[in-house]
Amino acid sequence: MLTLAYNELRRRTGERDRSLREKVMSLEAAAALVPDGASVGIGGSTLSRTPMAMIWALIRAGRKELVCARSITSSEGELLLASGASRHVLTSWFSQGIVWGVSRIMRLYTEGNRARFEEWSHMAVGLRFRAGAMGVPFLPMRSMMGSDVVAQLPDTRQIDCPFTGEKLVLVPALNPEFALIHVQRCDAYGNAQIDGLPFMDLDLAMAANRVILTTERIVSNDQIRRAPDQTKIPFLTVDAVVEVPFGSAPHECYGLYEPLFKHLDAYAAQLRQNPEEGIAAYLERFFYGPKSWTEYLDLLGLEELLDASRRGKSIYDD
Amino acid sequence: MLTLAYNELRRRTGERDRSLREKVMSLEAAAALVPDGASVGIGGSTLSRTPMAMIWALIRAGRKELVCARSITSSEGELLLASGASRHVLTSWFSQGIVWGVSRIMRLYTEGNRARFEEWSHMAVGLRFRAGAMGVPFLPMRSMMGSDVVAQLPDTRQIDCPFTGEKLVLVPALNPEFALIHVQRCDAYGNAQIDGLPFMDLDLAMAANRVILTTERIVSNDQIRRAPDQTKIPFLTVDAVVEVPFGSAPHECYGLYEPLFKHLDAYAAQLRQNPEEGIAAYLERFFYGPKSWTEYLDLLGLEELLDASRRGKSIYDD
Amino acid sequence: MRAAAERAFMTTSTTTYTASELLAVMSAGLLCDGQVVFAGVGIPLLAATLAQRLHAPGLTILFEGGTIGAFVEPGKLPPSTNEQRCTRRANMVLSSTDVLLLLQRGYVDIGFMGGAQIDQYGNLNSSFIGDPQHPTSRLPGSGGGNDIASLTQMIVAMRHEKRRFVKKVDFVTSPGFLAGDNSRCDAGLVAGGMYRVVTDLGMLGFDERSKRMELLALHPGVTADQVQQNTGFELLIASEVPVTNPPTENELAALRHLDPDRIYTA
Amino acid sequence: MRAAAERAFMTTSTTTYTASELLAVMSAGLLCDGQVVFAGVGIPLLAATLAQRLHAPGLTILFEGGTIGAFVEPGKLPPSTNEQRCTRRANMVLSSTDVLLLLQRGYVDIGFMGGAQIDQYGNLNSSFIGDPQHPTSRLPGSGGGNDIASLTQMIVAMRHEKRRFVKKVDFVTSPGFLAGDNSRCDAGLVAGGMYRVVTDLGMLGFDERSKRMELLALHPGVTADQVQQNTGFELLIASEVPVTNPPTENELAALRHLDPDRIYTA
Repeated sequence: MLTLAYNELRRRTGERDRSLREKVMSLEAAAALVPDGASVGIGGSTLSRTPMAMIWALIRAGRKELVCARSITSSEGELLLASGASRHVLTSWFSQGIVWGVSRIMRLYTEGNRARFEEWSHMAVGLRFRAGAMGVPFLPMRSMMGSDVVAQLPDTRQIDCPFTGEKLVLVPALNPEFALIHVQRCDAYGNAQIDGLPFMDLDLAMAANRVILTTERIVSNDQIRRAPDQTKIPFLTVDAVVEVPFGSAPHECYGLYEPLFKHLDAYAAQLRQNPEEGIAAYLERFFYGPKSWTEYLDLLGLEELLDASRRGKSIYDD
Repeated sequence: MLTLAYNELRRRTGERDRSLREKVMSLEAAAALVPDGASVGIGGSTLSRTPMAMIWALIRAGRKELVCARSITSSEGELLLASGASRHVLTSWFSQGIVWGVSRIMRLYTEGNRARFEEWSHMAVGLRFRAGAMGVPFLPMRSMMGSDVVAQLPDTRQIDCPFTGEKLVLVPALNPEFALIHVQRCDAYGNAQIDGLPFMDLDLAMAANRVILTTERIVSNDQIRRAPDQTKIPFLTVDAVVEVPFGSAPHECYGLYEPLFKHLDAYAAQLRQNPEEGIAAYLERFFYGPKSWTEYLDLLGLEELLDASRRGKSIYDD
Repeated sequence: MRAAAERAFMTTSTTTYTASELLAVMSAGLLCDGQVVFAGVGIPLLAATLAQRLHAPGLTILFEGGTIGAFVEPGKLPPSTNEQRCTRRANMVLSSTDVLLLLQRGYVDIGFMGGAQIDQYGNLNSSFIGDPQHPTSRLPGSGGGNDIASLTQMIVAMRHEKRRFVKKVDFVTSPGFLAGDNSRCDAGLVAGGMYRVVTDLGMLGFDERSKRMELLALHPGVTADQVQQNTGFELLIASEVPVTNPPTENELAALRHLDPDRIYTA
Repeated sequence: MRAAAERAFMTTSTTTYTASELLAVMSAGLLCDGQVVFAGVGIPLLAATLAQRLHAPGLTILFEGGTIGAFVEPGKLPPSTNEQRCTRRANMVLSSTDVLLLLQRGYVDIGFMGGAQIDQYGNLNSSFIGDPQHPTSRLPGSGGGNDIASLTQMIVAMRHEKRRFVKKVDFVTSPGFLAGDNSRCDAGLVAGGMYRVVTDLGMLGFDERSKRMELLALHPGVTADQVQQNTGFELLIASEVPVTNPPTENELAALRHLDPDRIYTA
């Protein structure tokens, strides 16, 4: 995923239909937009606002060779590798989460050279999306220098600052072909409001060549226009809008539901004995088995969804 | 206002008391923080969220040789020049506003070499603040090239991109010694909420070495903590908090009051015949004359304040 | 004798209009439904809003103050593009830096500005009249003009006067095609460029190769000679120069509804 | 025999505590009221929160997920620094890129992380065990670790085991003093550097000139020999090596109130 020449970036953006138009579609139709081999920026971070429903749909559609970029990668990354949807993950940190230990799936795939875990510092991932969002080929930064992280990355440059003479690292713009972002609410045109931590999603939306939004609910454009200072992603960057309640489950969506910890513990336990068999069985049961997202949620279980919702909404309690 | 060496930037920031502490003070006390000759970034843009009360206090305190930077400069810039508080304004556009024509004061001072109007493109001003906020010595951009705007600025560099070979302009970081920013509300520590257009104020707050906030009202830290995703400026960048109702008048403060158009028309009329005498009389009457900000507001007149408030609040009406 | 003054009030069969009104209506007609337009204050803001109310309801209007998808209300025109009136019923507001970066990222189809002085290659000057070191007049400066002109296809709406249409601007504030031919691209400006200049006399474009200004159409009652007389350099003339349709009553009524106090159309 | 395992439960006169609890209490003691600390998940998050509840109520805690001025609630520890539990009653949230940029801008006094492997110059490895081209173990990676270590004064809290304290890390994920002396600064990292390593055996710092790791203090009941035996390189020993005060009942009670389920202190 190298910096595009500016002409090419402009050409791709110029070709997009950026007009104010309805973009509501099904998960399946949105998944069909993403071809095999596409570069995909994934919104949220770790267990937060993961576009799980969209990843679920892409895996079910049998997508292959996706090059995935995310700030911090959790279980969705394990599922992308194990399903064969991706063999290349660009991220700063990759494991389900510190409380569950080092990812056995990540280890299996990377140590066995079955997949590439391309490691950049967290800020470097963020600045690569930001450069992409700004329409510049790189941004300068002051970390990574001297470390082996930068030493093993061919796609950086070190310069002496033409103003101060100081050493700086330049990181190249990342303009993924697709961004998958999950939000609390948006309108049919894709004007999105995000509550809580925005992570890198605003830059990611601007950087990507196409944006697929999943949303807990679709609201009217009138509602958006009553508070334009609450819009975080503008419609003109968005290509698809899919309404998916609990679209991040078993991860969290700020203010609505926390992670489904019991499910995540059970998932981790299932992978502990035999990671490959464990995750294959998990994929079969939760990804390939259900006929619909609602059936998937039913498998997660109403009791845990309610518990996660109670915890999620409590963020607004005094 | 050149890029600081990183060591020096870090030293200045390291010396600041960035702790969670009360910073409420009077306009006069806040003005006393700013020495003659300081570089000052001014928040808001044109007629919006201008930190007028703070500028009023600095002019009353007889401040000299301030180097002022603002995205777009309106009547506050004329008053800074005519009062002798500044002889150097860095901005992208300088006049009261298109509906009042070209600023006669700006013309008098710049054509007569009595002051410098340092012109950068609007985006360049923004990226200079952003570079300052990010702690990098420059940011790359793709406008200004080929124009006489960049040709007359010694403090830019042109490079060939080390990734794509494309031509780019590098604009240097701007880390003003002070930022003056007016907000709708903040707490005693300086956690600020801003409604509506943020302009460059978030970057400016991060970039400056000290931030003086004026605010329409001070709210509790509890109120801020109930919605941390509404905080736009973090307390740790802020050095002074001054509560000043109608602190932008006769300019506007989003959602609270629109510009006092009659006053601004009268101001423009007063400057039309003889700009220097006109603005001197205006300064005498509205800046040096009143004993307090409240007396200043009284001179603006309750009727126009009420009218501006009615118009300002109507932004939230259906 | 300046055509603009002469034509301060013009008539169609049933109604009269000012030069500014003509500019607003004619330039509005260049905007298409579904486009993203970055509009400056004054006639551009008004014309984009007019287009949105007439033939281009899906026109997305951006202002450099930070507004995306504006929907300016009749009779409540903002004094610049930085006040709350720009944002009411808008889709989004963001920082002025970020809205300008949308130009650079390529999200904008058309930049739309007024102009004080323009030259044969479409370079705009809003900084200095006379020698920039000792100007006879210091103008307000670039604002977002340089950024808009550097990064998008441009429409400029301005009065057609000889002192405004000069062979070479005193100062290139906002780049057109610089010295013509490939000089714009060679300077590093690989995207965008001048598209149309709309005046109170006609419509102008730029020759594809030489990048010199070319007369494309005349407003009703104006001759090509008149245009050339009011231009300080030799204009190219298109092989066919049609006459534009005059503003309709409907268009003028909509315009006057938007700007009843003639803030921008005096 | 590994000291950490041996010392899994330690006693003061009246109470017992785990190695993790010792780490949390001892590293919390290094944080001062009024400081700005950028804390990683696990012990750092817990210790910073503990300091805030005990001696440093005005401690400003930042998380890389985007939280400024966090106030984590007892019993509601987040599974990483990216979930909503990090933000409840916080002063601000912003993008993860922007919170990391605060490190670069210089607003942060102390970076505070855990560590998997450290060397004599304080370099941290959380990427590869063994040859990075053919690792025996791929670890989760940098996260914000590289950025934090590159840009601030660092406190590291980790278990003191020979396999973790190595002469040279297999991979420098997060830079300490690189090859010692001025090599960190020469590489372009002109700010920050390792400040303290807190382990379950003692407190360590770095020699001002050579930048080699130095034993500064011992926890109660631990000898300097024991520390050296559990370290894979030769430690410098400060001229005076005091013994730290053991965790008090009050500190342990506060800690256990914060982490009743021993999520981070198992």
